[in-house]
Amino acid sequence: MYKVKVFVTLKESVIDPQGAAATKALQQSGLTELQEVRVGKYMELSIKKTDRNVEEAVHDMCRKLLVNEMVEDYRFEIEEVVGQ
Amino acid sequence: MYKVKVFVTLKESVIDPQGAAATKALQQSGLTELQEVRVGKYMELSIKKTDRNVEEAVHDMCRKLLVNEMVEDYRFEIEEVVGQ
Amino acid sequence: MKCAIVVFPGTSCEQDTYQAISVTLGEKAEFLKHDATNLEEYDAIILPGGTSYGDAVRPGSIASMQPVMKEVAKAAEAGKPVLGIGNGFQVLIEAGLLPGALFRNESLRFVCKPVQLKVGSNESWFTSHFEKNEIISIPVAHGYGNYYCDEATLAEMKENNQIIFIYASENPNGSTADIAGISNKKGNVLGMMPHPERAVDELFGNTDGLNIFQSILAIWRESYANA
Amino acid sequence: MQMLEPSPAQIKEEKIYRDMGMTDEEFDRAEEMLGRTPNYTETGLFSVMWSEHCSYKSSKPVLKKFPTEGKQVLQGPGEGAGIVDIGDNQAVVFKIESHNSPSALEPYEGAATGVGGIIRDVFSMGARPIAAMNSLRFGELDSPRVRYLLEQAVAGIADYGNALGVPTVGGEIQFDASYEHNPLVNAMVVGLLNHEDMQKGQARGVGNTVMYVGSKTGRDGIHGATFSSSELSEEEDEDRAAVQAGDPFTEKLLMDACLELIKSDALIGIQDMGAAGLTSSSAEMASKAGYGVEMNLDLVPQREANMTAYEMMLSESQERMLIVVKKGREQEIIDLFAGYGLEAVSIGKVTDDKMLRLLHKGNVVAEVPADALAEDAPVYHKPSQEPEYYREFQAMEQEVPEVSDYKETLLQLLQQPTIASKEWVYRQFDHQVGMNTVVTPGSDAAVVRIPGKNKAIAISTDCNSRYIYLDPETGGKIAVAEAARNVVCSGAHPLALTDGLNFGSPDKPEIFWQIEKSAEGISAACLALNSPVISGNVSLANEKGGKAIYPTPIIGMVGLIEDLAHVTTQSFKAAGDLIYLVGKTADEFGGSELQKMVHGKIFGKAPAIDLDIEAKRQEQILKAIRSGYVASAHDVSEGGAAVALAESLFGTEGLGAEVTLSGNETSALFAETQSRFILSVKKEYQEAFEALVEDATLIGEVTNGGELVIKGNEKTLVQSDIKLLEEAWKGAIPCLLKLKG
Ligand SMILES: Nc1ncnc2c1ncn2[C@@H]1O[C@H](COP(=O)(O)OP(=O)(O)O)[C@@H](O)[C@H]1O
Ligand SMILES: [Mg+2]
Repeated sequence: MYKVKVFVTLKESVIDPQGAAATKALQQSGLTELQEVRVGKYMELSIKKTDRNVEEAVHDMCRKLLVNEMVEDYRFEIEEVVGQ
Repeated sequence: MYKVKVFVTLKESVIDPQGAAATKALQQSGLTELQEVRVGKYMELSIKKTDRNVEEAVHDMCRKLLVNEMVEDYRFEIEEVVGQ
Repeated sequence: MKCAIVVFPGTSCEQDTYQAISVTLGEKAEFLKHDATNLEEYDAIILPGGTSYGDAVRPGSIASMQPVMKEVAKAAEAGKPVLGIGNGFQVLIEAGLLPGALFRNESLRFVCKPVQLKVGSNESWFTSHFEKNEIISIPVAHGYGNYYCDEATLAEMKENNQIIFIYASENPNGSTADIAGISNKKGNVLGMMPHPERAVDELFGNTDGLNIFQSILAIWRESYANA
Repeated sequence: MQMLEPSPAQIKEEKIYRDMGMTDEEFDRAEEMLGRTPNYTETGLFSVMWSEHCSYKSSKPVLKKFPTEGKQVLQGPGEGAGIVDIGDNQAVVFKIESHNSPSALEPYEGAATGVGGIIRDVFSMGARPIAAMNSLRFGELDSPRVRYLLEQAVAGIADYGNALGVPTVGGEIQFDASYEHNPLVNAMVVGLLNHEDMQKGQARGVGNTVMYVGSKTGRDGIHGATFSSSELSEEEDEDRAAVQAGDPFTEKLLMDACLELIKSDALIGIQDMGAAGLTSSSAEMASKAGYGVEMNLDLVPQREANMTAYEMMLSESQERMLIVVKKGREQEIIDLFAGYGLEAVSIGKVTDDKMLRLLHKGNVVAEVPADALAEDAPVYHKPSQEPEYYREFQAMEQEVPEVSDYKETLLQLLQQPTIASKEWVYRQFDHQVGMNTVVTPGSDAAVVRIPGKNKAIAISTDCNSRYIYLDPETGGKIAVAEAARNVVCSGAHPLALTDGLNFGSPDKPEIFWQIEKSAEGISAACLALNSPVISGNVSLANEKGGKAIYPTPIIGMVGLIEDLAHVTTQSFKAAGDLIYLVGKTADEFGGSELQKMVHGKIFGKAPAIDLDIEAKRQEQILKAIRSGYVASAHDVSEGGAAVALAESLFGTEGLGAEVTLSGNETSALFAETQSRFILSVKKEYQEAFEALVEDATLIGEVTNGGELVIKGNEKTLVQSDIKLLEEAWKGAIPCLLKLKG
């Protein structure tokens, strides 16, 4: 079993209206030290061990569905969980 | 300046319609090694250095807006960026 | 009766709500902005639908932080009727005035259609003009209407007759226990995903929503007469 | 990090302009107009402004032929959108806009920003958007990529329009392999204004201030206008500039702020920064007014660091407007926008030298005559040639496809995605917000009440591109006629139309011929049906690997219903009502749904249309509706009379119909002969109705049975439970979308 953490962020040049609204709201509520929030996705995948290379499988999942590469970047961390 | 990475996940007991749909779609598309996807949020905050403790400030931001503690858990990592 | 309609940046159903109160019901209604600091002169508060703050972070979350929400909480505490419709329901939940959470629809798609509702209780401030278990039709239009609460909360709400509207023919969003609308314990704060302001005019084929506004008016008249 | 821009000499020698989509001749022409070799920024200005998307250089000669006049027309083509009078000092403003190539690339954002752009076009005219429509084309649903495109494009339209509180009241969607790599996403918006609020996008009055309002400028969408005018190729997909993403929240604030702004007498002109962003808005505003504009780009609100003049001018960041205000009144404007949480910044002034002059970091970085970019862009008269395929099709005899089991055929036709219920699509759109949508999606046209009035407008978008492919001129006529039929069936008389011309590459004479011929057909129908063209959009080069889409000139028509009592829908209303078929049926199956289903392809002649007959029938039917004789009205379109009858029963509570159709059985049921209608009429009006509508044949009655019974000359052709038909019709698209793969 693998536990994979996938981090998805908007590309730099893509606007982030959610982050902008959150930033403004927090600043207005008095948290003036905040400069910017960018909102992305964080996904945890559980993947069974198979013959196939797990990194490849994760890239596949990201490209197929989890990430929209036109507007998002991603990276991931794989951790093998033993005894499950 | 601090760069803070905030990871927000749905509590275990809470249903995740987005994760469930993604899991099903990926499994159906042939990626059968996938057992589960849980979808959460990943936020990157830029915070100015002030007198106030930065951890406290981040907790504040999370509780005020970024996280709904009724149904979500969060953790974060703080990194100090020098020279900015 | 004088009704406050609270408008946040991005709210879009305020005009329809205004029409329902002022034209159809014939009562006074005024718009108040997110930064309003006094609601004392109003007898009832409505948080209309729409997409405040672009649904950023979670629908209703940023709206719930705005100054006016302190006043809404005060009004609720004071026992005034407070009605949240669609996004207004989300705001009430985020503000902690109602229990639970509203997630994305199970289908992951926005849904706009008339739905059948069962009136779960006619003892609330908003349903005295209905029969208990009456089936009514009111349209929904939302992307985040999937109501969720834990079992203890659900049991408690059932116990207190807080489940006011229940999807009857189909559940359009996957909500827990087919919940479409709930009230607080006292029964003066109601949040609902369906839009009653869209069911007040025969021209659009349905007037079931009007009873909700009439119920509010009746309660107000009663308490006004007693005061 | 900043890249060094090539020098004018380099641009010329290394033909760098070609990468921006300019031809050698065009570059020479720019050089000549300028009197020197343009620098990098200037070359960028020319290239975007002379793209098809902005200049209509290939289509202008065709567009010129459209009838654009009528006493109801207050503003014809040329501005952000056209305007038509509806009485009571009010007018409707509308236009259709394509966002095809952005949607092919990133369907969610592409479709969303398409909606955003057309909404800005409408409110920049001073009108409050009251209804949105869309017209979509995708490949066949058995491809996973097509399903992805469809799902994402629909979600993008929904999320954007729904968040704005503008109801999406209808539209159309069709599927055909020719759109597999070139989906079409066209959006239409209708707005309402009082005559005195009419705005123009003009920069007048020397010394007046040019202001920038809305979102900041980033590097997104650079050269979008150029790309949208060229064929999609594999490599280009990779290295395009960043995709524009939509921000409906900001758009909503911008819309509300601008609608307040138009009441201010400080406002001189306003225009959306659409395709080619800051360049087109400034150059067009100056050129139209006969003035010049000077802007200091240092003052442009920027989202990214170190942006060059070229990048700022060509960015297509969304949710931005350019306005010109009276000198000295800037603070009022700043305050007005601040009230909505938006930025308004003075970035320049109106001049009298007719130049577009740009300053950046203390230097003049561009100085180009505004007219050279706008008015005086090149115009091409492309060669046109009748294609071989057309001659072959015209030589064919009409053939009646072989069908054995009529009921089974009807059932199958109802499941063809083009005919099947579009509920899966329109349930995702908030079609009710604003509480004026009297007829929601599911009938022929959408009907939207004019707020506070006892009248309404009917809106329909139509284009059967199969007919147009077979015969562009006839097909063009049919597109307009069908839109008008839908509008008339709803109780309205046509006011005007907008056209979204989607075609392949105009450089191919056979394609240009399609453009010309279909425009001729559209023009003829506009005249016959009294519905001028008041706005439109052109999207060419919808090709991949040399294969073009079917010619798809989408017609968006708006009609006026003078009294809410005239509102009519397609559903039968009560048992006992008489059912009429208006029009005679011929053996016409070229481009029909049945032909496609049986043969897997289309061929032959498109159904014929006689515009005089069409006009007469529409006029008589409208009269009958206004006289109160007509209980329901539905035009006969894809799938023929049998499908139209079934559709008239769907959604009714347990009604049925029993009718007798004469003539060839297959044709009677499924032929797509034009200018036909299914009407139902209360018995008491039989005589009056028949006296009014000449070509009406009584074919049967609405029943209580919940059954559709269609008899032929001798035997019963179809006998079916409506529920069965309706379930098949409703389930078809959801079922296709759930396919694996
Ligand atoms: N893309 C769409 N968006 C919204 N509504 C749609 C869309 N496609 C179809 N509809 C609605 O579905 C109904 C049937 O459409 P269609 O079959 O094209 O009608 P018609 O043949 O009469 O033009 C209409 O009410 C139309 O508005
Ligand atoms: Mg029709």
